[in-house]
Amino acid sequence: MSTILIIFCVLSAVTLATAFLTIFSRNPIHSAIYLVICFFSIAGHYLLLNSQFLAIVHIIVYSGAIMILFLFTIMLMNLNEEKEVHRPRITRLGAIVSFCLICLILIAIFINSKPIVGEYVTTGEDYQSIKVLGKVLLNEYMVPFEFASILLLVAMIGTVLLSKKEKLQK
Amino acid sequence: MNTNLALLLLLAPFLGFLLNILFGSRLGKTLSGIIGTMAVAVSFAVTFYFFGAIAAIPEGIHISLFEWIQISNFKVDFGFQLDQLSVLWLLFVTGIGSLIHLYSINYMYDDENMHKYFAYLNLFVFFMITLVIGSNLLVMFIGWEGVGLCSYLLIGFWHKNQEFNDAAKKAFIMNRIGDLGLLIGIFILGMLFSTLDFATLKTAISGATDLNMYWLSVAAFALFIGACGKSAQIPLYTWLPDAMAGPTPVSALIHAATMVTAGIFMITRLNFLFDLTPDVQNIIAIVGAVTALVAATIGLVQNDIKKVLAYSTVSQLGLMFLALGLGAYEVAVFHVITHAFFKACLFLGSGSVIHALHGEQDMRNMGGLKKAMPITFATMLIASLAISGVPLFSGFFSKDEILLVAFHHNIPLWVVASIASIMTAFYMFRLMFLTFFKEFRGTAEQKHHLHESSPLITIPLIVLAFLATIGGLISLPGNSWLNEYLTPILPKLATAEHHLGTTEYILMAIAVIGGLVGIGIAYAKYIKQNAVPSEDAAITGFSKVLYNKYYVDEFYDAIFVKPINFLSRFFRDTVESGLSALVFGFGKLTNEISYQGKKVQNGSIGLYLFAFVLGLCAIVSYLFLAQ
Amino acid sequence: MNVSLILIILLVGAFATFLAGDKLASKVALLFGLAAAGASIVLLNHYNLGENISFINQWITQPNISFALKADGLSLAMVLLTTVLTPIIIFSSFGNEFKNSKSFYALILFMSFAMAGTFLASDGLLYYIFWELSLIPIYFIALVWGNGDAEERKKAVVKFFIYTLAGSLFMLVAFVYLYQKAGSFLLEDLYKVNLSAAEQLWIFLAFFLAYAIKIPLIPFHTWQANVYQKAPTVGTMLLSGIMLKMGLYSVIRWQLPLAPMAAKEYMYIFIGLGIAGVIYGSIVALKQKDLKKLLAYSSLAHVGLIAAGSYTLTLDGLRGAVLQMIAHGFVVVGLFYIAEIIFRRYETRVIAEMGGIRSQTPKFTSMFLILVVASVALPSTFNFVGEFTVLYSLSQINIWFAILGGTTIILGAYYMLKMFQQAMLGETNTRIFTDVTSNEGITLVLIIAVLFFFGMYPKPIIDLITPSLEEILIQINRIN
Amino acid sequence: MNNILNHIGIENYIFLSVILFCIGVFGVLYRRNAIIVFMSIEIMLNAVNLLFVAFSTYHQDAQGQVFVFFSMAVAAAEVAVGLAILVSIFRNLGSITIDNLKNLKG
Repeated sequence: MSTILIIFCVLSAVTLATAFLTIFSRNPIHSAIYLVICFFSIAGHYLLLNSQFLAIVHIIVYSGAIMILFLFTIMLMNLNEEKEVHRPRITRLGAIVSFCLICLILIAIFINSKPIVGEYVTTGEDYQSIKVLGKVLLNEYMVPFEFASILLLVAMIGTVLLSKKEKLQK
Repeated sequence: MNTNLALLLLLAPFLGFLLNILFGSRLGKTLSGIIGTMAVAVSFAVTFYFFGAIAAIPEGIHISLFEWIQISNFKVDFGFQLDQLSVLWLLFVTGIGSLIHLYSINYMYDDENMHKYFAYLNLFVFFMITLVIGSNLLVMFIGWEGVGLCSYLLIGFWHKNQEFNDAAKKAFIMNRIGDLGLLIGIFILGMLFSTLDFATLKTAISGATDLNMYWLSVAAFALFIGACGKSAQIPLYTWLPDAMAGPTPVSALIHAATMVTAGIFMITRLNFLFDLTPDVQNIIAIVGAVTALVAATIGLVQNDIKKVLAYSTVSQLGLMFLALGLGAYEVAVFHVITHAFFKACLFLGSGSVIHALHGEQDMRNMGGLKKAMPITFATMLIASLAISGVPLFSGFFSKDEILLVAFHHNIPLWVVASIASIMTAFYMFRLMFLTFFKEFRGTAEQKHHLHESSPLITIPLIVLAFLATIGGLISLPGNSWLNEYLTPILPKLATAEHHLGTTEYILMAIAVIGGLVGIGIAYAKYIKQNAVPSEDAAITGFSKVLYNKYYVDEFYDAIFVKPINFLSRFFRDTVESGLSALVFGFGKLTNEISYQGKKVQNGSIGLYLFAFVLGLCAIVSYLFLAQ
Repeated sequence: MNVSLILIILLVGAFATFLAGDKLASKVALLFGLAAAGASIVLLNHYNLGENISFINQWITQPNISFALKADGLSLAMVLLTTVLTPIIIFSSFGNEFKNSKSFYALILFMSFAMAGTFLASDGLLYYIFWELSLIPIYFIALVWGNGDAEERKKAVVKFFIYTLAGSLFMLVAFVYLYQKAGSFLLEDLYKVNLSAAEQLWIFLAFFLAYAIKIPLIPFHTWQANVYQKAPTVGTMLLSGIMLKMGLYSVIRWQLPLAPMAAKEYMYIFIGLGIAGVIYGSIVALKQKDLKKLLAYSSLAHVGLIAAGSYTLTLDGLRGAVLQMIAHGFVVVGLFYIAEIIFRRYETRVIAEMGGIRSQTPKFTSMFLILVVASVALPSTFNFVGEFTVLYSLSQINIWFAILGGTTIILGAYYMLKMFQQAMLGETNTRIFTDVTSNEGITLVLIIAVLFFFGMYPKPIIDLITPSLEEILIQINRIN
Repeated sequence: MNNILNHIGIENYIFLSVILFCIGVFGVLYRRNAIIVFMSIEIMLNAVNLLFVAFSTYHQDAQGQVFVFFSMAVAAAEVAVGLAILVSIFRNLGSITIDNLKNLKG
């Protein structure tokens, strides 16, 4: 058991556990907090995979921006109290069944497709430093990159428009 | 030259038709009548030219104008064939046609639509000429159907009366039943011999060694059905008496002299075919004899002057078919010609009477017209003598020959035909006596206006009566000009023997005596006993059955017309809505399914998501695990 | 110079009519209709001189669809029928006022465009597109400008639309299946596909459903009478004069050569169906109260005979069918126009409410009668040529078919004359009936002239269509 | 370069992502609170992102990471818009329980 494996196991355990807790927490605020921890652990995975750039972006976007949005929304709606009525038992049972089913199927698929994956070979080439990524992003993916920015702009406008209070019509 | 003249022959009446139909109302009545008459007279004149021309060309003149219809195994040209038979027919069609046109100028002068009358009449002559001179069965069929159409138009000429229109419609439809038969015959001949041309057909049939006799018989029988329709034979005869709804000159031209003889013309034209099918010939003979008898019996008790003549026509046509069935085509043709003369004369005479009585047709309301209308009386008497078979008049020769032939072939048929001719003599003189003798039985108003018709009416009568008297000369027993003339058409005439033995004289005597007996009975009853037929309601017993024409119309109505109409209503009301409901049923089914399916789409996002996940599982597992 | 010119003229005409505005619409439409007729006659000339007037172009590579307009004699004959009838139909509507007439006339031209396209297309999918495209204008024409109660009209028209659409979808399925086999939608490529007997049967039935509804054959005809009655007369003319012929044409062009084995195997059934239509249509027509409905059922009878002729798979049958299609197209347009003329004066289509017209209107009566006798196939009219040829082909298969099919001669005369008698004859009607106007007269005289000219001299049309029908027969008789 | 996949193996990452993804699915089905549903969706997105990065490392190809980058951008936009919608729903209906959102029904 190498150190790295231990780190991976720990991180994975944190990820899964917090994900579960996110769903099962009765209080949305707690859910949000757990989700932040989950995202941090995923960022840890990114670091483990040696992609520092993504890890940082991930923390900024998810843990920073998105989660703040979530928290604000929750607070705005004043949902910190537990008000939710649980779903009927049959629905919950169905949810669990489908969870198991989809797990099983996806895992089965990946096991099935293992021969395709093949052996892992390192060439030692640099492919994920910020420098390389930057080049790829701004050469090859220049246009999508710009589109992404337009998307964000549109999203911003849309958000403003949606959350603006409509005038009451008589 | 011949082509142009043939076209002139054909198109002169057509031109008359066009002029009258397009400009008739502006031309004025007299002019329109003159145009109509002249158009036919031109054809008559041209016919004389051809009559002379074909004397030099025994095989006839064949003219092909253009290619008309194309069938996979043959082509049909639009062409003419002017040979002895067609010229003979043309002579009396255009000849009697001209006379009747002339007659009509006066007869129809009071009618507001006189120009239309002449237009239709000209069109009729045009189609009749087409029928007669067509070089193949299909061109003949144009004329065949065309005369049917004109007959429809002219029977229903007084179209404000729906009963007349019914009669016109009936005539057209009954004719069409026959036409279907004719078409079927044409199809079979076309398939068997790959031609419809009379000349080629003749060579093909006479020259062939391995003929398919079964199909040949079927074809002949089908053609005979066509002839039945046009020439009013059992079972398709009922339209002809009804056709008397038309103006009387029309009855004379179409329903006595020309159109109804088309069936005889066609069978004579195709004699080479019918000669090969003895079974069909037997059927023709029997149908002819039975028709002659049945129509004669009905004629015995009719009171409408034109109805008597109509049944007499049916009866005489039956005799002609009898002759055809016995293979004596020349005899049938002979009778057609003499019949055309005396029957046209009779019809025109009755028209003169009706004209004088302002539309009265019931003989019970006539009588004693002899003095008022001497010329009409004289001409009609001559024609009646002719039709009754009194010696030296034309009918005697032709009828006698039919009876002779019948006697030689089949005694029972001879008996039937003889009885029919005795009856003919009886009812014709019944007609004469009731109309012209004794006292006038009509209203005083009518009596006051009684007068002899104008020369335009009497001249044709006189001409026809003359012809009815001397018509028999064309085929005297033992020395027949007609038989010689027709030899190119009927080759076996060349070898036939013409001798008159004791049997023949005895038969002749029997026929003459029979005819005189018929006249005598009529004289005894209507002159001596002064009998007048009773009112409709008072007719009883077998006479009532006869008076109602054996209830054949009612019978046809019950088994054909009513069921078809019932079926039509049934289809319209039940089947149509049923089928419609079936189609709508599919729509309703879809609606119902969709209504049930709609319940799944209850708007719950949870359910949608659940379905989505399940669907995802299904698709993914199918894509990756199924292989 | 190729056949796409006709389509372009018609399409451009449709747009130009729409843009011309309500006042000018009818005249612009007529102009373009005449231009299309002229173009098709010019093209016919080129074709007769042996020039290639087809237009074939790759359209979509994946899937392999071509924009193929192939003109042979058969197609040209049908296109001529369309382009000649279109101006006549447009001209016939000159006596009527329509709301929003620019759309109305534009739709007529558009429909004509789609129908001409159907007759010309030789690529399965293109053909299918034109086929369906022609449904849209008639739907609107019948729905918007139709007569009678709006709710009932909607019901009838929607039924027609859905019904025919449902039928044609089966045809699409058949085409897709054929494409799977052939890798192309081009007719020549589809001919080369070798299909087993079972496959052919399915293809045949799929096509049959589409065509049987369109033609219509019994028992798929229930949409017909109602739509004919509800649609404006122009729509009815388009439907009965041209659109029905799309189905019949397609039987000859597509169904028979693509599934010949099935066609031969089940020939008797389909001929029987056609003849059943003849008898059934004639008998139902007898007791119709509405003039347009009566004509609809008479149409059913006639197309039944045409279909029976096509299914005989003989040269005579096919040729007779095509001749009869053209003849029937003209006659039925004329008869519906007659119904319209009466409606313009008496505001009724119920036969019992007419009567006694003849004594007031000599010209109108004559033309009506001529159309009636043409419809019952009196010799020397064009209909006789067609009917004779079809019946002859039926007698080649079995004489009983000819006899049963021939009952149309009797029954047709019966119901037509009965109708004529009730509608026109009898005591003079108290209401005034003015004789035909010059516009009406010109239209009717044109139709009558065509009927009689080709009735006496059908050779040009026979010569035009025979080579292409022979080719189709070769395809039908190819050895699988 | 010392690479992690030599030590752990790609399968582990696959399992991790799959389970994470399924937790997300489960959350979507299980909860009625729209915000939690939204969070579950984010978890699913992240599971996929993680797998992207893992395979990017595995194939030593930068494209996977670029893709993740884009997906993050899209996720950000989506969350912003989605939450705005939720806010306006809340404003109109007074709750964000998804069972109440039945306006999709035809």
